[in-house]
Amino acid sequence: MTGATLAFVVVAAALVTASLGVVLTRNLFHAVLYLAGALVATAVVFLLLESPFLFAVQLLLYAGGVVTILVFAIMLTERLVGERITQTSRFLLNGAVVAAAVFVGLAGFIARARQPAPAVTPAEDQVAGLARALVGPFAASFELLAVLLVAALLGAIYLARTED
Amino acid sequence: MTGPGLQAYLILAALVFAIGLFGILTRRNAIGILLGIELMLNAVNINLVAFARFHADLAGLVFTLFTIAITVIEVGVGLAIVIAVFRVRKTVDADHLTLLRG
Amino acid sequence: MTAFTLEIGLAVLVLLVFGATLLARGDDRRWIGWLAGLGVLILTVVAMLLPAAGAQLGGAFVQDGLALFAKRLFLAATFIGILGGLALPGRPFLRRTGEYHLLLLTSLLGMLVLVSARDLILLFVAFELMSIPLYVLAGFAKREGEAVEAALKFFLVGSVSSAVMAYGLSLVYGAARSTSLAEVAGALAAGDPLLRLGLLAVFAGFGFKIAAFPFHMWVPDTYEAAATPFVAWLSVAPKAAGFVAIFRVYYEGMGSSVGLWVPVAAGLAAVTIVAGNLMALPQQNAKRLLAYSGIAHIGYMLMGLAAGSASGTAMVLFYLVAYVFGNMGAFLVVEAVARAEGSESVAAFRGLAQRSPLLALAMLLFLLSLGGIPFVAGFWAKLYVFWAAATAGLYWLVLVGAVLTVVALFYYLIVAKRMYIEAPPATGALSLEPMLALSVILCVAGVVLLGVYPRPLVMAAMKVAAPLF
Amino acid sequence: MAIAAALLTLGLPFAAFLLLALVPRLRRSGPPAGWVSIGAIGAAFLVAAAAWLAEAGGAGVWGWIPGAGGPLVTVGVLLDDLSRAMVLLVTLVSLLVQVYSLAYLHDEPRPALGRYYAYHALFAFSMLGLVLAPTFVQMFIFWELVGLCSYLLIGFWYDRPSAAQAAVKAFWVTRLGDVGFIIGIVWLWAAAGTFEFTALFAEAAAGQIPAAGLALTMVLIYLGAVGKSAQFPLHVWLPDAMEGPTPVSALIHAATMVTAGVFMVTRTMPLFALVPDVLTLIAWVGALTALLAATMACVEGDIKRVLAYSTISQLGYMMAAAGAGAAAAGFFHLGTHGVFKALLFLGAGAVIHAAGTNDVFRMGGLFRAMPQTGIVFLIGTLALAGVWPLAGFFSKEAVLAGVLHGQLTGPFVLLALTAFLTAFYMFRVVFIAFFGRPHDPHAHLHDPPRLMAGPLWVLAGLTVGLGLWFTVQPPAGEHGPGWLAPLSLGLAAAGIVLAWATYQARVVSADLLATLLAPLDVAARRRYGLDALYALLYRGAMLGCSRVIGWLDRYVVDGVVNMASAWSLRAGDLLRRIQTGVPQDYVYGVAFGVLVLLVWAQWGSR
Amino acid sequence: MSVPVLSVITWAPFIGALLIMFTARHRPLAVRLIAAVTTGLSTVLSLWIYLAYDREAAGFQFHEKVVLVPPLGVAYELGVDGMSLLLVLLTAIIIFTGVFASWTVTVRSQEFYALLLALVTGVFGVFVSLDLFVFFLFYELAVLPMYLLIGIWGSSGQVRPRGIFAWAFRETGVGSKEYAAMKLTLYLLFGSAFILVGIFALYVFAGTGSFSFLELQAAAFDPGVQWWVFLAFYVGFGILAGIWPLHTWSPDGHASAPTAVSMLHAGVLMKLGAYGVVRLGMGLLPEGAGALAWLVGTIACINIVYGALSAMAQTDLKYVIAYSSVSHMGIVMLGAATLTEAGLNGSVFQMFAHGVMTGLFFALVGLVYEKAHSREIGKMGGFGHAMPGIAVAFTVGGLSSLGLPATAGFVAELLTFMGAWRSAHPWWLFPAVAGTFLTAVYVLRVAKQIFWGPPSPHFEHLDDARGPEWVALVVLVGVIVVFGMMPGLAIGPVGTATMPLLTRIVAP
Repeated sequence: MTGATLAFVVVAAALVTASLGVVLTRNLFHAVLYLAGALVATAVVFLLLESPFLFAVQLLLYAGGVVTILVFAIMLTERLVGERITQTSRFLLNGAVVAAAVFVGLAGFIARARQPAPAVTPAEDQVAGLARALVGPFAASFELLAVLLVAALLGAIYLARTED
Repeated sequence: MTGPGLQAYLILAALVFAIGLFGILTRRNAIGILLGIELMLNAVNINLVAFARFHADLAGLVFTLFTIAITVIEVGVGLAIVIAVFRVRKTVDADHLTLLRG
Repeated sequence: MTAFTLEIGLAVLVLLVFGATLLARGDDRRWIGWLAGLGVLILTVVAMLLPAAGAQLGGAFVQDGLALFAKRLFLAATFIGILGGLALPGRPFLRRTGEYHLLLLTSLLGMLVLVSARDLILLFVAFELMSIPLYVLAGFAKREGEAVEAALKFFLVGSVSSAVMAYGLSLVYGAARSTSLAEVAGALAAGDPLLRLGLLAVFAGFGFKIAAFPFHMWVPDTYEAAATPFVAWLSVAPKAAGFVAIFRVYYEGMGSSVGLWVPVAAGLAAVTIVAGNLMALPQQNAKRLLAYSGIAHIGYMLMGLAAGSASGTAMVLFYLVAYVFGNMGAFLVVEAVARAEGSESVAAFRGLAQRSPLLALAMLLFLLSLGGIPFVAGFWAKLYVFWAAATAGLYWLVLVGAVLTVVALFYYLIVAKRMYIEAPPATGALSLEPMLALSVILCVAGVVLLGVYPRPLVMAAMKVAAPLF
Repeated sequence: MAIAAALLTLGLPFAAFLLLALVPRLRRSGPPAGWVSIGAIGAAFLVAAAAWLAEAGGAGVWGWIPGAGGPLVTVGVLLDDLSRAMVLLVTLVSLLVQVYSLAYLHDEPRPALGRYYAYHALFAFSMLGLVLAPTFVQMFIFWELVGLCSYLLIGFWYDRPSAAQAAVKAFWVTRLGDVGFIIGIVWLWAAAGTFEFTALFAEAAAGQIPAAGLALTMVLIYLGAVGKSAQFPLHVWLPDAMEGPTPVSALIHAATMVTAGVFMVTRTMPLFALVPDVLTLIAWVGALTALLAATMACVEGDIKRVLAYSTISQLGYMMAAAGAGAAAAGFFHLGTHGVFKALLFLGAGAVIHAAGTNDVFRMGGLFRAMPQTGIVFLIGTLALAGVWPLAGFFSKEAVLAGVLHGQLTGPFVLLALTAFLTAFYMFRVVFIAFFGRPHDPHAHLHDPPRLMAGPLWVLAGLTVGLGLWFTVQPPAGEHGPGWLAPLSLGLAAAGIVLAWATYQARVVSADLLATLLAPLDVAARRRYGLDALYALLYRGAMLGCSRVIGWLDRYVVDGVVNMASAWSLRAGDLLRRIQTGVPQDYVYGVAFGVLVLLVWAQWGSR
Repeated sequence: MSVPVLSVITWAPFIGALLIMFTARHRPLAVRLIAAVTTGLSTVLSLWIYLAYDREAAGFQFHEKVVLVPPLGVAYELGVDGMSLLLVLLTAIIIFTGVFASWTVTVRSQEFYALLLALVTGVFGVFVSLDLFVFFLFYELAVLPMYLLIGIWGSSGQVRPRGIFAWAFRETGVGSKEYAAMKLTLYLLFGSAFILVGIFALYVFAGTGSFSFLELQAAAFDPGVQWWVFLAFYVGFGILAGIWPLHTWSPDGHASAPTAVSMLHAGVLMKLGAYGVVRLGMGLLPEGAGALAWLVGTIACINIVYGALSAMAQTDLKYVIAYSSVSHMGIVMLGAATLTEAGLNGSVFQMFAHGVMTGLFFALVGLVYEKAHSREIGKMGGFGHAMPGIAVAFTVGGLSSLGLPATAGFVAELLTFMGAWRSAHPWWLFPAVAGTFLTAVYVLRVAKQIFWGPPSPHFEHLDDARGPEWVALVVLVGVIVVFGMMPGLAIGPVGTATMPLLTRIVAP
């Protein structure tokens, strides 16, 4: 097997383990760290898919941003509780069965899907292309996203703030 | 180069997706559930990028950008709600939130 | 540039409200609500005058008749909703009116775009723009345990569904190799299983939004806990948006592949009708009752969807309009009663007819409309969807619907019984805020007008639905 | 002229009825109300008499229920020999009875008396309408109306449970016969296409009526007569009907209404003539009825009931005659019987009025106390026993002759036996009540007031007069062989002698007779178990069936409906349990939804 | 016809209702007077059209037409023929007397009369409307107010939950007025769904784009269609006409309803069902009617006997009357099913006769109940002394219901018998006749139990009908007797309407 495949297997293994860690570990803090790991692994997957830009975005924005927010949130709640939150799980088996069933269902489809050959040449310079796309055909979506960000931020602040 | 095919990526994404769902179904702690959602959305990103790569189409990457952004937003709002819940109910155990039922 | 008039106008309004929110001082900032209401009213009027326009942004955005029809509906509904909510008591609504309306309007913006979106990304973003503010709004009374609990449930179910939806969208994109719906329609003919899987997953997302069984479970709790005028709006506008989006994704330009969705829609319709109506039977809380009855109504609309024809679509559109007036009206009356009696239970309606005959009459009209009795809008709505389903050959579905209608009438009549038959606990008319009264009156007008003379609206719906097929 | 007369006789009582019904003040005034009715019926009687003397005849028919092709149902009047005679009888007896009642019921509260006369006027109208009916439907209409009057008059003292029960029983039993009657009428209409007698007779004569099923049709029609004329087995109501005031019994349950059946058969004889077997049946039933009733009369202690049984028995005579084809004889007996049975009832009324009891064994020696009554009663009795030269003798002989002539030996024997029994039980009553030892010596018994005595004497006179008239000028019609008259006389005499020996001279012990004829005695006392049977049928079959149906309707037919609704309620209650309130479970909902969609997409949509 | 007399007849009560609602607040006498006047107006006018109707010309007269929704072919089209003429008269009589019979309603009388009058407008509308769509709207208007009328002013009896479904009885609260109201409403609305389907089916299959009765009559429908649509009409209207086994709403409903409402519902609304079957079913679908007559007639026979036996089993006076209605509606449906002149005329006549008869019955029961405060037959006795007038009226009604000559009932039953024997299924005659006998049994039994015999110890100071109540009794008794003695009055015009109908069915 080629190096690419090997890399994929390794990354995939890492990603899956990290994900399992996220959903299985008892310590919430560790769970978040596992999540960070998972996100990083995902970023690496992007890299394997020759999308360096997204790799960066994933690392910075996602792994960075999200994890930070989460840590803040946990620390905040823990401060409010006053002790370390250990989280437990419920009905592991049911969850496992359902999730497995969903996975099987999806996998069944994917297995039946046609197998396109990878495009020989990746798209021309991604960053420029993305930039053009964002101001071009997807400008409207971009604008909306901005509105969404503002509104959500507003709402989040409103809900989270202590006064009134 | 001959790397793993598209299906490999899709299967991987599906797996992560399922794991995320599993987390949501089983976690008690609201924040834990949020993490599960994160995983699911993350799986979406893998799909998108994989397709973009194998079809050599930028739209997928754009889509990914949007997804990431929206995920972040969702997490933010979600955490805000969790905190609000916590303020009033003094718990983040989702399955204790059963005032409303039936 | 007329294509974007409404969206831009609304965006401006959002900015205005935003600015107002920053400037507003004092403990009673409800004037912002007036501002928002006024703005929406203007936009509604504009929308009524606006002509349809062709595709924009390389086909990503379209302002066709369907979109316009839906937008008029959203705006009207939002106007009534804001009107009913103007006098909401409680510190958050007094002091944070700005935020409240800002979120409302952004969500509305999301709807406006959603029904025009012909591009997966735009669709997704609009969908989220519509949904996320709702989570916050559901928990807007953030000092109330129920409210925040409802918000959390709403959020969890919602974000899971949107995750599923996003996953589906990714597959759709992957299979269609494009984010444009037009391409999707083309690709579906090729019959790529991934594409079907993706569309189904997306359907789950919409199912959550329109609250079809079994994606409905957030509905009763959220409706019960959130502020009633908001619920009135929540119970109609996003659902309408969801349906129109469904038309876009699953019917527009699908040609022969339309048949693919008929069994799904029919099955969902059947279970939703049955579950909604049966679960409404034992309810004691008026809002919960209406929540379940609303689920049942979604089932009836799905019947029209299952018809998978232009007429079916048109009938759903008509149903949506009738439903907007009937359901909002009912919720607003509940609000009025609850505010006077301090209770949202059905028992609070005891003897209403003897205390405030007109309010009781209004409620009766709404109930009859929801129950599908002649002279009021709901009658036509039900009749038409049955008709559409029958012409599509779904006789069994029509039978299920008809039989369950009797069940529905049962619990509607129970409320009527409370109002008219039972003796009032106290005497003296209920006090009623003028704006709330006005919103109720608007709903009555809508219900009665459509009941007496539905034809123009039916024709309009037909006209806008025809191009989809 | 004839039609006018008929309408007049019909209209007068009706006018009286309307007057009494619609003017409460008049009705509540009592006696005046009585005089109104009496006046009306009196005038009617005069008209009838005039018509009789003028031998006026004619028919008039008018449409009643319109139809596309001419009226569907017609009504009118038909005045011929038959109806003329019957009208005369009805008006006469009604008149006398109404006059008699005025004194008989003078203790009644005034409103009640008014009501009584309103009923009487209605009855007179109805009976006349029946008699004059030119069509089956009209006959049925008035047939039912006289039934209604009988119901009302039997229940005149409606707060007596026994009276109420008797009235209802009378209505039901006769109604049972009428069920057959109406079916028969409809069938005949379907077969012949008309209800009118003249048309029907014409068709019958021309043999246009399809023979198929005609026998059954006529049997059904005859059923009506069975009910009305108290033929076996529907005779059970008549004895109970004695709960009504005595004059009512005299008029309705002796002279007029109960003879309607005989009248009907006589009237429609041309149709019955088409089906000889049915006639034979009628004859046998009549004879049997006569005998059974006679036997029951022999063991009855209530004077009115004795008379009631004798009425039944005499009706049996008439029917037998009609069945034997000697309708004229039957009708002849109907007339004479109407007179002397009315006489007997009114006499009995006088006795009861005085003695204050119906029980013959608590009477005795009345003859000395009230000679007038005694005499007229004796006359009636002799007539009924068929003793020469009273009216009864001739009509009874005519009947026997007719039956004999019809080669109906069996019925003849039964009737002859009946003749003997008739004499016996009537004189049994006479001897016990009038000649025996006074039951209560201190009772101040006296003859009735003039208003009551008058009618009695009139009727007595008629009985004798008619008898003499016939001796002078024997009636037309059948005449039996020479031995017939001696036979009947002999039987009568034998009966009288036996009665005298048993109850007057006491050389024969009644108990001995009873023990000798024990089975017969018991059966007769038990009324041959018929009443019990009917009671059983009513209670067991009808009410039982109704209970079952009622139960089914409430607890099954309706139960299913309730169960459906109850099930939906329960289903709703169960279903809402899935709404646990736990967020993760809601996510489960979504997950399941997705799964279902997946499964469908995998396998459902190929 | 310059004055739209039918519209006046139809809407006068509605105007009355509005007047009562808005002018007569807290003025009970005014309420009653308005009701009496408006219904009186309708009565007078119906009497007038009854006399003014041209029997030679026949057909639909007093025609009015206002196009409402041109594209849909919905028009406000009114007209009466001999059949509807009679039923309009019936409605007028019943509501007019009903107003007087319920003179003593004190609780919320304003709303009571308003609803009652609104309901009556619906009934009139159904009988006079020639546009199926308007017909249906009126039909619903006639059905809906019933819920409140029974629910608010009704009276509850008690039913002991027994039998295999006892649990269900407890759950649904059988016997209470709320239950009765709910059951009645749901049942009838369920039926109206069938009617609606039928009407729209005709609309579509006719393809004339019109709901007009006359135009649809001209249209020729395919036999298969006729079969199904007739079935739909039969079930839909039949529920209202109380056909077995869909009749169980009627005893409960009629027993619980207040006097005037029972009068109107049993007296007129059930006829509305039968009228629907005859007018729409037979009038528009001759072949369907011909093909399904066997079903209609057979079920009708079940109704007759079954209803009579059930009535016999009841211990509650109102239930007896209610079940007798079920039985008599059987006669109506049977007459119609015979498809013969006599039978159909009898059927229509029976609609009228039974309407008046039942109206009278329920009026009397209402009076008895009001004075004795009991519906238990077993406890009553000897009321004849205290209330002779009521006793007489009850007897007349009873005689009419057992088909005694000189009452309206007899004519109807005679005609039905004749029709039955001439029909394709002669055996129908026997259940019908048996029914009349059973009726005699239970009616006389009840009359004897209540009015005869020694006065019952349970009751003191009973008194006879008073003042306005007499109006109801006298009028109804009078109508029964007059029409019983002069049936031509009614059959004349009815015949003009039924004959053409039959010719279309029998001679295709």
